[in-house]
Amino acid sequence: MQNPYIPYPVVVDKIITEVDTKDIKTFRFKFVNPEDEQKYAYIPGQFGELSIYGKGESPIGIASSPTQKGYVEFTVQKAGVVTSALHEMEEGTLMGLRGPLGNSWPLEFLEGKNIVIVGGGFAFTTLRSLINYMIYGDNRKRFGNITVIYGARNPGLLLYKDELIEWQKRDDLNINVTVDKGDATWKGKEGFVPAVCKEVAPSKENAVAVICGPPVMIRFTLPVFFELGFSKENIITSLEMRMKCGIGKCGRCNVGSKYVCKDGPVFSLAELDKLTPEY
Amino acid sequence: MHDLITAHKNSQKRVKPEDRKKKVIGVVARGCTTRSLIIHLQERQYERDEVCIIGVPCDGYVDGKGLKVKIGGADIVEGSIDGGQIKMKTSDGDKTVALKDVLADSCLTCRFNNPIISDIMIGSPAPAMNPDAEYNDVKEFEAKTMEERWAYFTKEMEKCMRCNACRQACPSCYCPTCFVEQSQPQWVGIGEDKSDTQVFQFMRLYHMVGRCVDCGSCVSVCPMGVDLRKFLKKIDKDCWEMFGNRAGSGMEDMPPLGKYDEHHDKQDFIYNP
Amino acid sequence: MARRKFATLKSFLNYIGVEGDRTIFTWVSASEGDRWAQVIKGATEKIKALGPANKMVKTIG
Amino acid sequence: MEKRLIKKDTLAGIAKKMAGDMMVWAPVKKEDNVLFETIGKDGEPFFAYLNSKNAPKNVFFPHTETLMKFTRTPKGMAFSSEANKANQSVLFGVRPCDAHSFALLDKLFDQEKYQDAYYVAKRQNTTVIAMACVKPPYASCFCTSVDGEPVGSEGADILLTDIGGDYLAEFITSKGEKLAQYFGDAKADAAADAKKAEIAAKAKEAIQSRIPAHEVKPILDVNFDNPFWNTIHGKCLACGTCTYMCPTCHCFDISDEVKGADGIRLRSWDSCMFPLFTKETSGHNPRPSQKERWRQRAMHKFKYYVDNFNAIACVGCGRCVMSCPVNIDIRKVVEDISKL
Repeated sequence: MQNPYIPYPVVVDKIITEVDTKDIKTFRFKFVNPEDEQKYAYIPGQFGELSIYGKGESPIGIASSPTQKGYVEFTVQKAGVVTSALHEMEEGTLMGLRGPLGNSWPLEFLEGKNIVIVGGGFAFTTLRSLINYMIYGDNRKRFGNITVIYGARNPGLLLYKDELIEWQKRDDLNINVTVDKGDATWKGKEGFVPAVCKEVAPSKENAVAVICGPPVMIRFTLPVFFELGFSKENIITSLEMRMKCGIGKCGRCNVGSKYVCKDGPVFSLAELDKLTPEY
Repeated sequence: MHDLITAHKNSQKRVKPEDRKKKVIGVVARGCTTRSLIIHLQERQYERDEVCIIGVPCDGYVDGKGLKVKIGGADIVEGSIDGGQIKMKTSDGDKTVALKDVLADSCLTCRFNNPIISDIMIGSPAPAMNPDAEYNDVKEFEAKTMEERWAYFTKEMEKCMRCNACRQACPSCYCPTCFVEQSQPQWVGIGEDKSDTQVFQFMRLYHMVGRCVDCGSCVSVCPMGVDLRKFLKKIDKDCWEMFGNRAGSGMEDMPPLGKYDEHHDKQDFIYNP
Repeated sequence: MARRKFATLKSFLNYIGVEGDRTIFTWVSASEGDRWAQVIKGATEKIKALGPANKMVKTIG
Repeated sequence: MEKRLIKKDTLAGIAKKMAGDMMVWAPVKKEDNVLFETIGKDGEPFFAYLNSKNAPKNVFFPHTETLMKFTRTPKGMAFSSEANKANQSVLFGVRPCDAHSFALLDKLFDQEKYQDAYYVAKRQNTTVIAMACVKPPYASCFCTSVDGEPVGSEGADILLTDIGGDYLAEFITSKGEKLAQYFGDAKADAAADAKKAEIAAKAKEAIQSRIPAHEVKPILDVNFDNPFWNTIHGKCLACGTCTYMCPTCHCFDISDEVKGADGIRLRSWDSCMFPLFTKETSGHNPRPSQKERWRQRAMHKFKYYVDNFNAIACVGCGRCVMSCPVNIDIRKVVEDISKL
């Protein structure tokens, strides 16, 4: 049996600086042992523990989609010990990757439904994974309308800029990108995510909202969706907590009797209502 | 004692400087408690008019672990103090122990068992303990060989399981983030590695120069019975012998590490090639 | 001040059984190149004479 | 079940004989404390104790344990998992409450998904020999309130019961039976069984301290926000003594240590009582004060563990009661919760 504490060796294949402030980068890893890629079969919404020699581990949501073969991507903001060390790394460096961990976006539940994806800032990563998964080849047929509302503070802080452009070209996607404040070159929407949600006003019919973003965005976005008539069962979000083991043993990321690392990070609002508000 | 600092900090949290209000907290203080208060005041953790000190003289307190050893490890179910005797119901029958035999070590040689500062005093002054003997233990230890001292230090530190009870109980340990818990950089490992434990304890002890008031809290809370006082008392002795300072013994003193006496400080530690 | 810290540190190290001479304290001005060289030379000799440190030294693995 | 009788004075000899053949953990008197330590064949096990100072959980879940090793290479890191070299060993003379704790820890560490290889390897290779509590226990013992008993064998492979002149040795599991050869060949008769039953009943009676541990679960289910939680933590020092002493507390931290080109990843005990336990890099802390931390500890033991594993995560050893520097008593906490 695979020892869940031991990472798979991976090599940093590509580093993409995502934002103007340069503190968010996307790291593309390739598995050193090709067979490990099979073992690392993941679903959008899951996360991995990035493991750096002598620095430790950091739990990060998987930003690539399982339909993208040959690599895994993580978009990481420079913050603590591990992520800072990661930002220092060069392409070609060997490091470790543990996982995939946690549950995932509930793909089976989403199937056949209209999907509204709401993302804010840096939390867009696992949503990007989900979008890329849903629009890949025949997968697209399994889902109804897909509406994406994505906001960042300013144009420079938008992640995956090239992909956003590609997505906007498709006619089977309704992409709404907004920034709190634009700049001279910005031609898109301006305004906060909750306001744009109101404006786009996705229908609640056969629809599920998948929301991920900073707490303040979530706080103001939820009322909009309640007003639109979305039930708590049909609003899905992903939690963040301090984690260590990632497998429900070390005891710090529990919310009530659920471990965010093992039973989460994805919960519906209805499920969250049953848990304690300790997150 | 921590509550005092925490209470003051919390009352000031998210408050603009000009809006800060003084918050007066009453403290019932024994001699050693007043020494801690003085240290806090010297270190500007709160102002003198933010504490109202109710001073109580102190006859010493019972060393629970010592008491347990004294009665052969039996479980104490009930107890009362009566005329210098502790009378107990234990799992091994009724036992009586003389109070003076089970006072904490720090109390037996206490020099400051009457409050040093107070706003209100309760009770009549407590009789003197035996301060002349306070460094006997240290002197005896100093006379041992280097290797004997190291062996003892090692043995004591091996008992430590890093539960942090000593630090949490210490009135002088109030750093918002202890060096042990800093991660950038990490000064000391968090595991049970011998050297990490030694470094943790050594650093914590050493941070007590001019600040340990010999209240005995760390010793009394230690679940594993580490002999911390053996080392803290040395720090106290050095501070007295080198700088003529006893931690928290007077409001007018400056912390000993915050000053320098050109005429009396010894120079022999300075290296001159 | 720093000097008092060093004085107590040296004494405390000795007390727990670690050679206090492993710490060295002196004053050197930025302009005293010669003295600096002397201090370092002397310090190195002193430390060498004490041999490798094996107390409070961490081993991994 | 295989049962034998052994003479009382041969017990230490048996432990020492085993120590000649395998690793043996036994209670050892060290200054004022009785601790579980490995003994050699010349070791001096100390069996005249009520319970050990520390919980023997460190045999399976050490304070500090290497998870893996790495070496720095020019390109980054190369790592190797720490092979699970758990030696054949014996844990000799634990009290039934502590043996019970292993059965509880198994539920967490030995799950089908994410099995904890380190714990499980040690657990599988270690025979647990429990010694029943037949003497009057500590006043703080409350095992009978949390599904334990002073003469109980939950989590043990062999149970030794002092039935007067002899010990009755019961070989509960096949792992225990494999060590039967060390216990002589005096078979136990029905009289010994009867004597044991009598002693067990008496010992159970002797546990005077009782708490309504089972009754609080439904109360905890609905009282997360009860103002009661403001009342426990006032004097708590936020040290980790209760959790480090506890046989069932199992929270840990993972950290890396490096020297030169070599490094290890290790896990070490952590405590929900420590302020930094849940503090996130952003500075946000979901359990910002000792109130939430205490609630977590009580909830974890008497609600969350029950939710997840259908068992209370407390064995009633009373170590937290005895060791708490400020005399916070979990029994009182449970008692108070039951009245909410």
